[in-house]
Amino acid sequence: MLGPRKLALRKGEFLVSFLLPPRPKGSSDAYLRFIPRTEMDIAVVGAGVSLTVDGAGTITAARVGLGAVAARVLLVAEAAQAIIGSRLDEAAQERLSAAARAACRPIDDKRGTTEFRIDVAGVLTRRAALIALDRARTS
Amino acid sequence: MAKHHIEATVNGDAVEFLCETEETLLDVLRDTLHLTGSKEGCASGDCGACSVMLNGRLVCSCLVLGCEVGGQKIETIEGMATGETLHPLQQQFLKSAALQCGICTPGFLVASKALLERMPNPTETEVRYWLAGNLCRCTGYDKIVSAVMDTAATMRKG
Amino acid sequence: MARVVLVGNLAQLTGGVAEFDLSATSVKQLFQQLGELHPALARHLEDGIAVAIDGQIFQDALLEPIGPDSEVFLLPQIAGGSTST
Amino acid sequence: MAETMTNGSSQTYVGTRTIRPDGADKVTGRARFGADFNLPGQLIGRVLRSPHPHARIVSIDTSKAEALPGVKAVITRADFADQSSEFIPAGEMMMNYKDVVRNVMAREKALYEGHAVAAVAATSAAIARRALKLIEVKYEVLPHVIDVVEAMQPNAPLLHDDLFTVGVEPKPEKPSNIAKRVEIKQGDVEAGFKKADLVIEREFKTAPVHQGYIEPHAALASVSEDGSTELWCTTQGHFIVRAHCARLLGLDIGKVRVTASEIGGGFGGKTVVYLEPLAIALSKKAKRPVKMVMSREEVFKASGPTSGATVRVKLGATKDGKFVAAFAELKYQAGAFQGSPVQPGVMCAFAPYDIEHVHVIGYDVVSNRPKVAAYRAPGAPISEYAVESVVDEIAKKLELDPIDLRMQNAAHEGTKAAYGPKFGPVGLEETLNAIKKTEHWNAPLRKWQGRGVASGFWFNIGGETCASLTVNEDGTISLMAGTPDIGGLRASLAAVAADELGVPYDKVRPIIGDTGSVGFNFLTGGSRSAFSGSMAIVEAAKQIKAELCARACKLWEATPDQVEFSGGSVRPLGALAEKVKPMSVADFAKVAGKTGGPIGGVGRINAQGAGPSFGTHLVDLEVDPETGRVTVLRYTVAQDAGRALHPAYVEGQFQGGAVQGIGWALNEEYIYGDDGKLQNAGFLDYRMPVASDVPMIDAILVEVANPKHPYGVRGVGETPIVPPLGAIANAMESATGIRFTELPMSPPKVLKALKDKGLSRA
Repeated sequence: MLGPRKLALRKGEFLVSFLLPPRPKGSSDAYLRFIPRTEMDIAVVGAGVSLTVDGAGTITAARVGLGAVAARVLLVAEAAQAIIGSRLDEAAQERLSAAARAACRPIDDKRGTTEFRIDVAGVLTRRAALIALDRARTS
Repeated sequence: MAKHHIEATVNGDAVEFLCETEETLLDVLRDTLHLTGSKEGCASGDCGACSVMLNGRLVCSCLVLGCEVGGQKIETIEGMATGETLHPLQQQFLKSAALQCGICTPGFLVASKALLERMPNPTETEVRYWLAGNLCRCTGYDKIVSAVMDTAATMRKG
Repeated sequence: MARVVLVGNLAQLTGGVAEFDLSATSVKQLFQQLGELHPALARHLEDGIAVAIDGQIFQDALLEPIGPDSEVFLLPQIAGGSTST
Repeated sequence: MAETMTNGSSQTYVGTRTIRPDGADKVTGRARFGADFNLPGQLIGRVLRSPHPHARIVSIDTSKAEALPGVKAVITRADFADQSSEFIPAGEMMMNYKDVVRNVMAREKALYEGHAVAAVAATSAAIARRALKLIEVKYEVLPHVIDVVEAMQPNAPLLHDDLFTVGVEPKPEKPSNIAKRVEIKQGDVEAGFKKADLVIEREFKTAPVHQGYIEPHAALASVSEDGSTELWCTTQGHFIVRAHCARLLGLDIGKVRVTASEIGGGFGGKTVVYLEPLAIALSKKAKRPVKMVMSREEVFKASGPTSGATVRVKLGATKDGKFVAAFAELKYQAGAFQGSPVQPGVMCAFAPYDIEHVHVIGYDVVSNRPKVAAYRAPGAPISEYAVESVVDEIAKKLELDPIDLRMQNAAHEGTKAAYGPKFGPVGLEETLNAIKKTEHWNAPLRKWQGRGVASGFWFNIGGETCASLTVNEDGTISLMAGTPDIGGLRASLAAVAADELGVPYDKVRPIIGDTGSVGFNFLTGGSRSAFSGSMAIVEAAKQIKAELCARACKLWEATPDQVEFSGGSVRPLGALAEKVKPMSVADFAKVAGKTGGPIGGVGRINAQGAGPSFGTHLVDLEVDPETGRVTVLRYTVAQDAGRALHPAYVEGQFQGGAVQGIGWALNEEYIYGDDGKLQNAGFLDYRMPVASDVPMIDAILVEVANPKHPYGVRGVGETPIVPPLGAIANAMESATGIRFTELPMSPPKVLKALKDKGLSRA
């Protein structure tokens, strides 16, 4: 995906399959989206976090994706780096939020202001990470 | 361009029809097959007034093309009652005053029936989220949600 | 004499006079008497006016009786957009 | 003749939850709504709409469209004669046919995006769409203005160069977008404010919103060669549609027959004409039936939503909570033509309260938006939201219970309303008491949760009504009313007829007659149709009862004092009772022919005495401090129904109004771009509440009988949308400590306010 209504596919090509590699034990993920109602809306911001924890509960690997905050979905390596090696304590959460916010380049439109999207991206990334961590620890 | 010739099953009856490529299943049901119980409120899948079952799956018929349904099974509001007996949901909607103007009612009934087939004992929250794709502007949803819960209870008793 | 009060903009058509004591015994007579006193008002009384007689609002009702001690208000007509109950 | 009093008859169905007579059709898909009618040989009509919010129409060339095979008629402004400037009370508020003819089809200028510029009728929808693309319209684009305050500026783009503000002295010399200034005044507000220990003054802003009925406008017209016109359409008033169409197209009213389809919601939005005159004009030209249905986008862009507004409220109270003076200034968008609901907004603003000194000013302002139509208690939710917010603030500042404060100032029987006359018996205090007694009022709240209360008022109206009852050969009853049934009217009227005539409810078959079958009826609006319709039915039943008693006298060779109608039969009294047996309605039906012919009654009334309905709403909500998202947790409505003819449908009105109000308060709004175009003309981004957005709505029926109605009925349909905006804003204050003064309180606005106060860690 290159941008709104633009794909990398050339004429005559189409996507046949994609593979999700199996993840090690202690892995999980969470996705949250912000919509003004409870259903029937297009996401104003979407945040997905996938992570792996070791036996001690420390995050050993992470990926953070953000939707609706740029021309295309963002994979935010800085946000992932912000929590790898941590147990998602308050400070790590703050670093994560800040990195997610820093990556956002949203538009201002009928669904939300630029400022709102950036703020909510930070919030949802943190909340998704906490859910993912909880799931990973109990998986 | 020539029209497509399609054969399908609607409410148990074999039907065949011709349709243009861009015609939706809703257009076909209403304009060609004269089944006007499914309503068009938005034509964009946002209001649910055109809800029908396609091979046992709840869909907005405004988002399905007529030429997609060849060989498939479609159920609409017109097929919900059995003979002279209304479906328990239909009966309960009347008893509970779960409709005011009635334009959204066919969609709500089709969607509610799909819910109870999959989930005979839903919570209020589950009912509300299942029906979130159906807009009603008159009732505030209260009596609709109650009617679905009450019907579920009645049907569980058999 | 009935006490008659003009509410809102109607008083602009009477040079600011908003209260009258009139001997009218029906809405029709009331309109007639007001129209004679203030010709500028006459045209506006025909349509779009509601009459409250002793607290009860009447719309499009020329024949409604007015008592000797009635309190009458002339108001803009009220309508609405609603459902049916 | 000893006829029993109406209220003395043994009521068995009124006040019970009967099954609606039109119910089976509505749950099986049989009921025919606006778009469900078709005629052999019908054409499909489509409208070409202006892409510009404001443009002079230099020329329209339809020749290429007319030449397209399958196109049978094209109409433009040239097909409608101009109308003189003349205000007519029709439908809701006053209207001017000079504006109506321009709203259904643009003349000199297109005044909003979506304004109809031309229409075609063709043998298929696809051909009609292609034909629209072949119509060449040359526009001279003009600067536009949307916001009400901007439109009032002296240098704002001018919509009408012949619009001079009415209601100001001296009469202005220059035209402006301010159509009208209205005011009500009582006492001396300046002196009043001097007596106040606390004065709160605030400015509020509300966004324009749409009624959001699920059924789009639809019309099917068939005009024959001799000019006889038949029209099927979805409307709140088919007699009003007939009047408008006859006037706009120069037809005799008697030649136009309008049948109201089942109506899929109106809320005021279906009190005016859009497609109907176009369909008739196209059919007249094509000599074939023409069907037209709006798309949802067209409904949003080209039907009549309600005003966006700016409201300033100033309210003064003594330290013990007595309101002493009130001032408000209301600025309402009318849309492209004058006629916003600012007048009722002015009259309703302080109506719930007994205040000695009141001054309210209102401005009716045109701007480049579709002309507003009525929306449930038109004008009242906006002004009462602002007032209820200030009332809440006074309660907070004076540390008074908000219900006690309202109770202390509440209007009751004998209170002089802010708009002039004294109230008869009204139920505001009863609704406040009912709310205070709920478990809800004292339930605990957590952090970021808030509770709000607000009251609301609407006048309600009566009006011209005709309804008939016919006794059929087998004793069943045909009931014909002439106001479209939107929310259970037939159920209510059938119950009244059954009780009046003492026949079983299921033996009464109610229908809505077309304009040729029943006498004139004003539209369904103003919460009038059950109120007025039931009065007409009582009158029709009275005629039948009198007729049956007269026939009994003849059959029994008795005098009128020897018979009475009770319990569904004419009964012999005294000695006569030993000679003859009572005769039921069905007994008379059998001998109708032999005793004088068909039996029936027609109620033809101009119903007066509509009682105002007050309501009080209570809401709990929770704010997510990190995203600004608001969840409504719990909701209770108490409203005075006078007497509920059908309690379930009355509750339904309360619940539906509350949820519409929740939408208005939290998420619904017309969003315009800088280009003056509507950005959210669809249900995806015009965010009406869905089922999972709202809780159950507890409905408390308060019944303070309306003495002017035989059953004590008050209209109930409109008041329920008045209190929610204020109640939710007050709950938001309770949850966050922030007074929100702008609707909708959508997440971006809420989050920004929380951040500005340092209350959010987002």
